Amino acid sequence: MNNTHPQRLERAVYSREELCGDYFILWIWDEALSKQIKPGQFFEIRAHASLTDAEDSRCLPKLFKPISVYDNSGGRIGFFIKKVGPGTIALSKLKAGDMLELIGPLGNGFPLITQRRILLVSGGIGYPPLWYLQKELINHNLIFWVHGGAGQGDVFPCDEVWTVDGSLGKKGLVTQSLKSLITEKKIDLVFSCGPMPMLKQTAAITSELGIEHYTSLEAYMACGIGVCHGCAVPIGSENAWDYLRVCKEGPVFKAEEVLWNML
Amino acid sequence: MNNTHPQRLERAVYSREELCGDYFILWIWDEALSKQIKPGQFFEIRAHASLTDAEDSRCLPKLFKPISVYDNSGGRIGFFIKKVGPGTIALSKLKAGDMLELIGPLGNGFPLITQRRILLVSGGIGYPPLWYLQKELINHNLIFWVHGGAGQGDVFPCDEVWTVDGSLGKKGLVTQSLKSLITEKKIDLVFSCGPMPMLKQTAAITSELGIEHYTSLEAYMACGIGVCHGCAVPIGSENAWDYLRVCKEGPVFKAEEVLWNML
Amino acid sequence: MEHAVNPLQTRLGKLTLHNPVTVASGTFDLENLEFFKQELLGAFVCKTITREAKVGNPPPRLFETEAGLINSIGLQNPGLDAFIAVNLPILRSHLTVPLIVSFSGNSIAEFGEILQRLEAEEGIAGYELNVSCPNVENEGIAFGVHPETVQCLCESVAKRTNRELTVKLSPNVTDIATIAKAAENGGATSLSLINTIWGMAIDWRNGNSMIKKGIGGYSGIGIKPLALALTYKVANTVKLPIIAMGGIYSWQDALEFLWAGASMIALGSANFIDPLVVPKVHEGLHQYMIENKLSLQDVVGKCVV
Amino acid sequence: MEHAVNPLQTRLGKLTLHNPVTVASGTFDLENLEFFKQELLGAFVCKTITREAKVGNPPPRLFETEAGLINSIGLQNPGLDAFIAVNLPILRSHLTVPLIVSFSGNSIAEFGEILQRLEAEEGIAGYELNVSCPNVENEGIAFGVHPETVQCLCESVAKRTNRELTVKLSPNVTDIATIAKAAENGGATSLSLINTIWGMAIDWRNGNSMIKKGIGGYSGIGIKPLALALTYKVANTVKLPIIAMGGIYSWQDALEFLWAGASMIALGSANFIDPLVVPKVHEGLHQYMIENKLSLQDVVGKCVV
Ligand SMILES: Cc1cc2nc3c(=O)[nH]c(=O)nc-3n(C[C@H](O)[C@H](O)[C@H](O)COP(=O)(O)OP(=O)(O)OC[C@H]3O[C@@H](n4cnc5c(N)ncnc54)[C@H](O)[C@@H]3O)c2cc1C
Ligand SMILES: Cc1cc2nc3c(=O)[nH]c(=O)nc-3n(C[C@H](O)[C@H](O)[C@H](O)COP(=O)(O)OP(=O)(O)OC[C@H]3O[C@@H](n4cnc5c(N)ncnc54)[C@H](O)[C@@H]3O)c2cc1C
Ligand SMILES: Cc1cc2nc3c(=O)[nH]c(=O)nc-3n(C[C@H](O)[C@H](O)[C@H](O)COP(=O)(O)O)c2cc1C
Ligand SMILES: Cc1cc2nc3c(=O)[nH]c(=O)nc-3n(C[C@H](O)[C@H](O)[C@H](O)COP(=O)(O)O)c2cc1C
Ligand code: FES
Ligand code: FES
Repeated sequence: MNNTHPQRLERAVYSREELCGDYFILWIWDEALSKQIKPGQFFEIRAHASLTDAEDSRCLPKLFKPISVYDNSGGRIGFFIKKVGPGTIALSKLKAGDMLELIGPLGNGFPLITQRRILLVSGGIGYPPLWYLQKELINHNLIFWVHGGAGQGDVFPCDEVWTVDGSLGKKGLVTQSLKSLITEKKIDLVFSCGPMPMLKQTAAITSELGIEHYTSLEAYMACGIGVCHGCAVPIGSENAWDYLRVCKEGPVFKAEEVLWNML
Repeated sequence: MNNTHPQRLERAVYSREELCGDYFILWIWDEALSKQIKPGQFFEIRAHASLTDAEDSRCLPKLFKPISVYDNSGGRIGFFIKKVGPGTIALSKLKAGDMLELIGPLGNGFPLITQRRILLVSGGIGYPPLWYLQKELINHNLIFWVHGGAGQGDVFPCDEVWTVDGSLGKKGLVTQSLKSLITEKKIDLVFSCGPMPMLKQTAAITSELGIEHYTSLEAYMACGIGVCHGCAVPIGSENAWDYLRVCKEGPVFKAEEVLWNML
Repeated sequence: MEHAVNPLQTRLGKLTLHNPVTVASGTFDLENLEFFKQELLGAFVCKTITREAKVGNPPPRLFETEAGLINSIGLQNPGLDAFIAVNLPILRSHLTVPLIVSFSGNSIAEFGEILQRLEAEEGIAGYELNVSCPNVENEGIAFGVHPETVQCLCESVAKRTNRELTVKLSPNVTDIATIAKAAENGGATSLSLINTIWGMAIDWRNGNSMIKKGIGGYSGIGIKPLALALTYKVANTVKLPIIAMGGIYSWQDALEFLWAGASMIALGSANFIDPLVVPKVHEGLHQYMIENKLSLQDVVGKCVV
Repeated sequence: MEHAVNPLQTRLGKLTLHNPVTVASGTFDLENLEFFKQELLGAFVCKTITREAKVGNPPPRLFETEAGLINSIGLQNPGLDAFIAVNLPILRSHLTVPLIVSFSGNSIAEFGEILQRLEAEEGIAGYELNVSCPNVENEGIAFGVHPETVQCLCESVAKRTNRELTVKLSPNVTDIATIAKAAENGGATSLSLINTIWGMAIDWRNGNSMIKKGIGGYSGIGIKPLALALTYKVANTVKLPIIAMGGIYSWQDALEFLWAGASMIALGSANFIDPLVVPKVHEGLHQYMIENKLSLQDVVGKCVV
């Protein structure tokens, strides 16, 4: 179900948390907003910068950046962010009290199911939406969570950790032993979020095993509200597909409906 | 005589002085540089901003701004600045310790003469170069200084003050009684700096009276070092003129050689 | 009784509009009206539609540069039938301001066909012919760059409608004024400019194009000086009213285009950067006119060169 | 004995240059060499000269926009005689890197005449034909937009010199690739692009043009996406080496143009914004090549689209 009434808000950063490496969390506080959000949804956010004022045109305003809701409880909403480029660097400079501009909540979110044996698969910055998701699902399902990253700076609390450089947890890619894991743990539902190669690989495995799989995709966005068609991904079947919008019909899609080889 | 060896420097702001209205002074300290500067010369200055770093492209670097040397004694160099647009606003945000980027000294400067009866005529932001000039001339000449501005926020210490709104000193334009002033005080040399209409009017009067007159002109600049020909003003005689560069052949020109009606 | 005259009232060909602020095709839809009241718009321009549905270009389709945005949407749209069956009724039921429908075709006949279908529909105030989109191979481009083709197209279309007829020009041409003139001669009643200019960005780390198709369409503040120059050129060549766009981010930017000769201004990429840009520009222009005791006619085309 | 190969060595038509960094005509002169050693330049391109002296355009001639610079210098220059008598000897005595002389004419014959005079002079490595400057009425513009004219011009000039012959293209055309092809067919040995695009700015307070002549030439970071797109287009159309420019401010920008197909890059407006941009770009490129164990040939034209 799409959120059809995104709001445009300005909220002070309530607190800011440093994590390892390039990661940090920005917390805001908004009880009314909190009630409207579900796991897998995201906001377009930006370090506050109003449009060019003719008096001071040194800093040009830039696009908002899509960031998932990482945590949401009783009004306390968290964004778990990795510094990768100009937009996230600007966000990384925000301190408690600084203004955050937000548009949202946006996107469809994960389906909230019960009574299943669930595997969460995340990589790098795919971690935050699954954190919020598992908090919602934990009391009604059995959950196992594997997470991978490049090195120890890219991994976070979960059931099984992989690092490419072997600096923490198992050495290698998270998808390496996914097949046996699914079989051993009798998994019947997978949620995934992370880098494209990881999602692709995970989808191949769940497809082979015939396991239900919801994946949250990323895309470069301009509007975030379904207007510009910039965030398109190919969804459907080989013979009947269309470019759907990650910001509107997504970011969560059935993995079997994603045309992975076109991505 | 042109300065042919401008330097590119970075200097910390040594101290910062607030003046009335939109005016402020930035002081730097450099004894070697101090010795190379003469009144009427200027620097291209900028709040330090290195060229776009691919990692953080929110703020685009902009042009340097030409600012006269206002005071220069024993290593203490002052820039007396009015906040009017993006460049000067950026400068206005500098505090002691912040980095100032400089190119200079630039331009020809005023001729330093002795034994004359001198009138200084300035308007608004034309004040700073004449302050430095009068300090050099004061022991060797008789000097009278008139200055005008829009209101009391635009006038500074001198012998006679005019404001357009009458909020301080005489009410009206500084050029109003210039003719009688020159005659009464037996002036034989005029230095002027300020807004174009004031300079034009002053030049008309000195031309009529046959009085020697050096004027410091302003122009929008890109390079400041004589390369781009962007700061051109028409100099010469009606039949033989050329566009000369304010940054190189100027900013000080003989008033009789400026083709005022082309400006 | 209201005595005060509306200082923002403007005319666009056959239309009298209560303010000169509109939006650029493809950058704005009903979703944006979550953020402000539609009455702040003089008109609503929808995304370009084509006869057949278009899936659009492969992703990535977007990249933000230092001073603007490169896009390669490829005119993704549901096609004329779906537009008429699904989108138009929704637009009609939500909109209280005039609707301008943007469309494109790959032959004069196809443009005519689309127009004929739309003529049968209520609730359309005018059309914007997109003859300029640089993203779609062999379409748009070929039309917009030849004065003769533009004139033929306008002649063919103009005689079949009494609605406002705007032609949207591409900046990627040697001589935009001649093309504007051709549109005027052909019977267009207003002009819209500029569409995006060619743009590209490459990841310096590895040489990968940031846009899947390589070259895309560049918009935003970085194209403002060009858009303003072309607006001025066209305004000094034709009598037709102009909807100007290209890098307008603020009401001050908007004023520049009005001075240069635009009767309306459209906000495009700015909507992505600030969802409140329409109300801000509207408010700024309104204040400026009031404070300076001006009406739009005192500004439009009155720049001093 | 030096074993290490220079990873920045590049070829420009007839010239082999020790690095790909040069400067854009009209934005750089000997004064800039106060700030760094000229050896960091692969070549030195001087301001465009014309047969007769030109006073240039009335001021104001400059305005800085949000993302670039508008100029209206109007090719102010002392003319060919004074250049040969005064400027050239000074350039010759100061320069240790190859000098490329930019010149422009208002007929093919005049281009030929200037070339003939310069051929008689020592110390010139090549020529850049400015057929594109958008600032000068009826000159430049008329040449650069017609493929036939460009080809004739090149044919007429190429046969009279053994020096490097670059043609500098204007972006203000419908199809730059065809013009590039014409230059190649005519015998140009390299291409230079892009010159400035049209640009205008208006004081929103009162409608005054910020540039006396109205429309000027727009350069700087805001035109980078266009310059890159056109570099890519031209590189994929002709075999000639390209000197690319347009909004290059950093070594990362420079790399984008190399990936897109440029054999050299020129710094223009960036010189105004940072007098040390040449050494910074040189150093950045050098570091990148060393760190990634690449030489220029591994990058030039190797972008992935
Ligand atoms: C629905 C959705 C939810 C998201 N949730 C989060 C979140 O919770 N936390 C978070 O930190 N990020 C999240 N992202 C990713 C985030 O939006 C991007 O990292 C951000 O837009 C990058 O913008 P930038 O301006 O900082 O860097 P850009 O200039 O856009 O990118 C800088 C460099 O990083 C590369 N890059 C771009 N995107 C990514 C990426 N996702 N991962 C790694 N490298 C990348 C680019 O190729 C480029 O080289 C989400 C994205 C989407 C679409
Ligand atoms: C040789 C020389 C010496 C100078 N010395 C000084 C000095 O000592 N102190 C100082 O404060 N300034 C001085 N100036 C003027 C100063 O360079 C300009 O005010 C500055 O470049 C404006 O840049 P900006 O980016 O702040 O504003 P801009 O965007 O360039 O201008 C903003 C607005 O102010 C107007 N404007 C531009 N220049 C001026 C001006 N000079 N006065 C009033 N309005 C203007 C513009 O039309 C525009 O409307 C000097 C100029 C020259 C050429
Ligand atoms: C994402 C995006 C989609 C666009 N789609 C269309 C379109 O469908 N039809 C059209 O005529 N122009 C389209 N344009 C061009 C805009 O309408 C406008 O002409 C251009 O972006 C310049 O204005 P701006 O700088 O304000 O964005 C699109 C622009 C963008 C950025
Ligand atoms: C002030 C100025 C003067 C210029 N003069 C010339 C010129 O004389 N001849 C020429 O071919 N190009 C001239 N140009 C164009 C530049 O050489 C270059 O093509 C253009 O500025 C784009 O590069 P940039 O964005 O790096 O500045 C000039 C540009 C500027 C800004
Ligand atoms: S980002 Fe605009 S439609 Fe998704
Ligand atoms: S500012 Fe460039 S020549 Fe004076």
